[in-house]
Amino acid sequence: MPTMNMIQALNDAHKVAMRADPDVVVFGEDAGYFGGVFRVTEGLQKEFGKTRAFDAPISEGGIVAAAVGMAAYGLKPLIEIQFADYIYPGYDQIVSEVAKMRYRTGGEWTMPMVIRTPYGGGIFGGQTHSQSPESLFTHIAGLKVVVPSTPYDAKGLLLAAIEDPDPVIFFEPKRIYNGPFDGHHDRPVTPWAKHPASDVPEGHYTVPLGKGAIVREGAELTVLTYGTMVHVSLAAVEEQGIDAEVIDLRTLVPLDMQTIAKSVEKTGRCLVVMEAPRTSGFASELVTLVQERCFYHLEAPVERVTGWDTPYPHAYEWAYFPGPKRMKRALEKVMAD
Amino acid sequence: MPTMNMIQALNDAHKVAMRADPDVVVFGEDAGYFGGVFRVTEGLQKEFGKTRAFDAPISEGGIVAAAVGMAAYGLKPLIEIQFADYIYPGYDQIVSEVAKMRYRTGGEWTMPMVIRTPYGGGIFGGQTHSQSPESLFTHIAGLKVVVPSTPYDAKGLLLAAIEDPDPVIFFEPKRIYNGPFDGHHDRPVTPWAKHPASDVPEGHYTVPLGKGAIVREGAELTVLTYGTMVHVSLAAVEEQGIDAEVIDLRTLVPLDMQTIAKSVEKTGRCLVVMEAPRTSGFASELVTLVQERCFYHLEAPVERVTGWDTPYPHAYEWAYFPGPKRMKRALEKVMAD
Amino acid sequence: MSDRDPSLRRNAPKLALHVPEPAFRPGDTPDFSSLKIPAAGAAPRPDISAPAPETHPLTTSLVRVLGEDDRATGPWDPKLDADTLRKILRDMVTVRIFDDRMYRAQRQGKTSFYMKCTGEEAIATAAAAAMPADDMHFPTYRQQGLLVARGYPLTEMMNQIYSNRGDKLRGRQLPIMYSDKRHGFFSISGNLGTQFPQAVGWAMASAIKGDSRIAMGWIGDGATAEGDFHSAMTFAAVYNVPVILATVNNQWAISSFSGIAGGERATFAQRAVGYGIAGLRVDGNDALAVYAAVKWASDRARTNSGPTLIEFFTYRAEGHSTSDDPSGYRPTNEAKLWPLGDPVERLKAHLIALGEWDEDRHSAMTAECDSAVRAAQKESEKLGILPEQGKDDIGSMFDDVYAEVPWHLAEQREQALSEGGE
Amino acid sequence: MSDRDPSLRRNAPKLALHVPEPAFRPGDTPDFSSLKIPAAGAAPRPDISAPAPETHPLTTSLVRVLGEDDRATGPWDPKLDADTLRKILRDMVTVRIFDDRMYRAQRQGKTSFYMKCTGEEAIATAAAAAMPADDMHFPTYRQQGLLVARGYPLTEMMNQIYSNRGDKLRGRQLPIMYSDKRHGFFSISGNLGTQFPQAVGWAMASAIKGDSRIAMGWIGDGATAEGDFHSAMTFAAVYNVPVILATVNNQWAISSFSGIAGGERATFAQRAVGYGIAGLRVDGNDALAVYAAVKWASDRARTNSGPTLIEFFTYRAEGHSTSDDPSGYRPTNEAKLWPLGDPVERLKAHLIALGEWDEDRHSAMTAECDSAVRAAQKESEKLGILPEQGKDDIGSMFDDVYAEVPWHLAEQREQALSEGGE
Ligand SMILES: Cc1ncc(C[n+]2csc(CCOP(=O)(O)OP(=O)(O)O)c2C)c(N)n1
Ligand SMILES: Cc1ncc(C[n+]2csc(CCOP(=O)(O)OP(=O)(O)O)c2C)c(N)n1
Ligand SMILES: [Mg+2]
Ligand SMILES: [Mg+2]
Repeated sequence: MPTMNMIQALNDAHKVAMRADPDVVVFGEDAGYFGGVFRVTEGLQKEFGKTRAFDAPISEGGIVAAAVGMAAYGLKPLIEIQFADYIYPGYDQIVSEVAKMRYRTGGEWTMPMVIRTPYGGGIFGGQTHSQSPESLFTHIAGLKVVVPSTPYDAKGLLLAAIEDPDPVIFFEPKRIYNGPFDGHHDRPVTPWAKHPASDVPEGHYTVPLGKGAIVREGAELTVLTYGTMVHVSLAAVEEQGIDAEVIDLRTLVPLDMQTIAKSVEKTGRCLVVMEAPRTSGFASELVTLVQERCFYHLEAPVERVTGWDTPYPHAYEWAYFPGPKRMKRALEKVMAD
Repeated sequence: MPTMNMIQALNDAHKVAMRADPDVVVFGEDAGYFGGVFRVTEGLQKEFGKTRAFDAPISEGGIVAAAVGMAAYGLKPLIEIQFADYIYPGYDQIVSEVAKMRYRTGGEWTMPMVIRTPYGGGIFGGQTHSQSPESLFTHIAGLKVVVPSTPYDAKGLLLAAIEDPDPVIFFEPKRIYNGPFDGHHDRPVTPWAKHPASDVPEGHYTVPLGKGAIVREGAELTVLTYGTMVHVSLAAVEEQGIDAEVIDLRTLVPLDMQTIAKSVEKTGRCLVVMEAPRTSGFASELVTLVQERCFYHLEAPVERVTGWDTPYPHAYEWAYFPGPKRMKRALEKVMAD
Repeated sequence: MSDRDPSLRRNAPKLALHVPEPAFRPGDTPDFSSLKIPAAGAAPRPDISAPAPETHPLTTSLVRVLGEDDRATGPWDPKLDADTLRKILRDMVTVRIFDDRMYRAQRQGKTSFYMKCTGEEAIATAAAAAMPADDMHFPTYRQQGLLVARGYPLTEMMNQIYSNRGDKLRGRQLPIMYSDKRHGFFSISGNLGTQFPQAVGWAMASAIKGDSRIAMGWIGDGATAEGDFHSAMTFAAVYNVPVILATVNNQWAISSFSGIAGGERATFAQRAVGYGIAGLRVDGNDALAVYAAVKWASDRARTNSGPTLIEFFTYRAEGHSTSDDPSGYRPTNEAKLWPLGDPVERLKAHLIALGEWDEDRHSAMTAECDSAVRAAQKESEKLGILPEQGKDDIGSMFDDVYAEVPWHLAEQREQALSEGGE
Repeated sequence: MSDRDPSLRRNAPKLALHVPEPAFRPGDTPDFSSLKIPAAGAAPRPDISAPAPETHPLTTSLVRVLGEDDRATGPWDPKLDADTLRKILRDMVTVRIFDDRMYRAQRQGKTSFYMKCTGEEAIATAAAAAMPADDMHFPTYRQQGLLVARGYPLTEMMNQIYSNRGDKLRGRQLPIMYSDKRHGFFSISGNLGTQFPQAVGWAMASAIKGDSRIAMGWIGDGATAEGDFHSAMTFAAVYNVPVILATVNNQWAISSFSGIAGGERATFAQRAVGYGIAGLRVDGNDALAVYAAVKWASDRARTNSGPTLIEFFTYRAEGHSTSDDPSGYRPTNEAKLWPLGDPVERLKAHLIALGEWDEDRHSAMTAECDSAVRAAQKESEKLGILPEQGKDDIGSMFDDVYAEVPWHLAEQREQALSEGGE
């Protein structure tokens, strides 16, 4: 099985999908000839030609709108928004059009499309290359929201997303494109090659949407997380020696509530972990669901580890990023309460 | 004291502010000559002239961007987005610019402005005239989010918002512009005149941002709500004969957590009520905060009453709107648990 | 006010903000004598494959075919046969009657909302006539004429307006937000402008696939100010997209006149110049000019010669919608005094001048259309009117959010059903 | 693919999508001989209060002052004195040296990111020279020349780049996202295009107040595709706003050439036509032409004669940023072969031709600038470089989100402080 980092796995997913389905078209800023600033779409224009993989004007609204028209025609647009921080000019088209089309037309027009976008911090990208805006999409009925955390999942989830009949916003944790990250920014970077999930099968396979993965079994505590924070969480529970069950949600909407509830009922404690700002973040939805459904099993309040309610400050990268210290404190709290 | 409905109270707030401060300028689609589709800005152009109250092109992004430039100059823009459903084309300017300006410039440039917009359902406005998108703004650090529920508060909060040094998104519950609404859509509409909060003082006064109001004292249950749902909640607890404490949050960010915590610690039960869709709505943040801070006082899971996770369906207005039946069921549940 | 170094003050004149104001306000007597209206037949007709700049002089004039003498004249005369003309006339009359009946239905409390296109009927109906039925339209709420012309059943339209049992949109959309794929009519959005770049995307897809179908996007003068207008123009120009982009300049956007959208300094058709695409400005009340312009642009698009921006110059003769009363912001007689006339009357007069029509036939046809609309209304009302809706099939509210109902919506459906609606 | 009625298929040609491609790709030898470059002095200069259409021929030509003979010529010659010319030259040289030093500092790991404006130095520096210091600029990340020209201390710029103790933006912004109110330089946004309509808003405010200060907004060729470009143009036109809207067309947007932004079919200056405002296309590597055009537009704005869109035609001689390697998408020698030359060399040659400069003085001046930049760097590095930052004053992270720190941020600050940074 080839070893791939997340970029290679995503690139491979594109190729598999485009070979199988001539209706899949790829475009985005710098996504054509050059293959994207993160090189996820590298080689597509060469293999599939200029009309199936091309550069788009710098207009996120236009990119999404064009995808709407293409989906209405019957194509499957697979588009890239260069950074999640730049998705807002496309927010109206996503919220008012993409998300509501099937509903408002009684199923007459559907919007099978995937909007990929790199998100998250840990790369000294400052306020406009570090954001985690996924929560803003989980509030919008009609969208599915997916966040992979390994090369294996990235390819399998992306293929599932492309084949899904509904629009999927696909957030790629850019900090772990090239290797997992345990939050210890002062330690050397591990490449994906050392991680089992870098064994990525050739050809077609999918990781189903709507299913979380128990990436670590445990009895004392349930940790709910996704993206980069999966790795930070795993490292933190190991370091703290807590027998935690760590669930990589993988899909935020629709959520794998069954797996979550089963785990929390077993452990009686729950910690939710995300990079995004705290207030009204998806972590709050997770806390709410857990307390609604597992209240009488809970031995302590559900804790949150999150980014702060501030813009992402360039120089304070590691004071903002929810790293080992924030994890430690929260783990201590949720276990002590 | 004059009796005013909410539109009159808001209109009066504009006049008071514009008379006191020549730097307050008002614009929006149809907001100039005609005075706005809901007539909130009626008479302003006549009194203050065309350069202080004027029509804007149909470009919510341009309206917000122009306000950013004006605030940078030193004016205080008080702008109208015709319906909250149409705020998304301005979302990028609000999220990326308005919210982050003070922060990214170390306080050099500030964005004192108010973005007013009518929100909410109950008027058969269909998917694009009924939305409650406030939660999407509570997630954005740097914004304050205000929702009045009476004419008195509308005027006082709007004046406070205009005077506030930070940008305020001011959501106006359009269903109750002309009279409070208890959720019983089949009963005759009551005008504001019959409500004590329609006594609106002339001239200047403010209702402070960040402070909720206990609109009903009670011992058994705390209800947290805002906007139209304040009235629906009050009616519901009366109908169910529950000795509930109802808190009108008035400001969502920054939240009056002290008043909330004190109440929940007293009552031991909590219900949060909003019109917006359920998943990742502000209600989830409220549930989360309450369970984080009052966990050991809680006798039952915090319940949510919300809109559904669907677009707002025209004909199913009253099956979508969180009315008396949804309230009843939730009240029963939170009291029984 | 921001700090300012007084030493830098200059003797420059004081700056002033210009806020556009329409020529006439309530109480004024409109006088359009200064409005320059080029004569019918005067505009040249470039070849459909002409370089875009050749069309640019046409962005500041007006393509007109029907003259004062009710005759068709000049190079844009599409030379339509009388049957086609009668078909367009009939469609226009049907639309007008339909609008009147539905407006009244709203006033009678049978639905929540309605929007007429009075005075603008020629635009959608003649455009429909000029294009094959499988080309795709991305309309606004004032192109009901497309559906009528393409033979979409009036009952279906009314079912949507009443959100009744027959409404294929399942009661979810505001009245008049039609959608019908089979009739090449994309779902109308409540969010202005969104459909304009979507039309471009559809046409890009058609081009990617080597198809021969083109798309036509529609937008109002007011909505051209949205960023989506620019997206549409940019993408259309960059990829040389087979699309027609139509701006219906009816001079009003609710209470704002077209000057608030930029109409004081340039025509809306002129926007084409800056993107290097073809542009035409057309008398929107002249069905023949509309037909000819759309045919030209459609032939151009279909031969990979590029997109066209068309401005249809017209006048919104009635209120914006049932929620609007225009007497608050413009003279009530402005519509009547506006010089480009009534599109129905103009086409009727042309047919009469041709000897292909007369008052009797017109009355008979009008009566037929009226009966058809009434019959459709009766039929539709059997399936219910709005005030009766939203009580049964509450569960359907949770369908179509996704292809399959996920667990959280299944739970919410349970709960909604247990509430039993209201 | 969507359903389609086969009976409607036509014999029309297959549609095709055009995807623009730059003339040259890696491996090609650029040949610009077909590029039409109007002679210096050829463009007419309309009166500053001329109706906008009079300027429109200038949107497809090129305002140039410096000729092949290094002499200034034609009606746009601003007739600047030698001191002013030397000041602009010095500013350009300073910017270039500054860029080189900071690029190197990034490569040395002293900061996270840097962006040069190599080849485009004339634009910001000459624009600054043409406007009073209290006019307000809304720049992008390639107008560092404005700050240099207006005398903003180089150390301050570097402090921002290093996010160090002296950084007035308190370590919060990506390097080069300067902001300085006192120097009329609005906060640079990482979000492309946002500043363009903000400039219009600022100028609207100035007009509302009867002030005499105008604003100048800046945008790249690629970013003109954003909806914000259209907002800016629309608002500027509607309210006749005293603003200069400048598009720096350096022909590249990271790896995309200007054709992907619409540059194949029209110039960026031509966008002015569709909004009915003045437009100029200017040789951006000719400091005198830049000066003259900005002066013209600024006089026009200041006399309430309306906004101007200026396209500065130039070439991005280096990579997009420190994260970019252009050899992946364009020939490496393209910059050198591009015919409009180097703005520093051209102005230098002009001064020499005037007898106001020579190689020795130039070397001496360059050495001075170099020392100044080095001295500033030394000074700034005393206050720290990026890798050392973000450890003390963690509490400051919670300031300035709001005017006052609300309770939830106070709590978060407590928590962050207890974490002690990383
Ligand atoms: C994004 C958005 N903003 C505002 C509105 C409210 N609105 C509905 S119609 C309208 C006027 C549109 O005018 P125009 O585009 O000229 O079309 P017309 O009604 O004249 O056909 C406005 C402002 C909306 N529907 N969508
Ligand atoms: C809204 C937004 N989308 C995308 C980006 C990513 N991005 C940064 S610079 C750039 C290219 C800009 O090109 P251009 O406008 O021509 O300016 P130049 O770099 O040539 O000066 C892109 C795509 C961004 N910063 N903001
Ligand atoms: Mg209109
Ligand atoms: Mg560029």
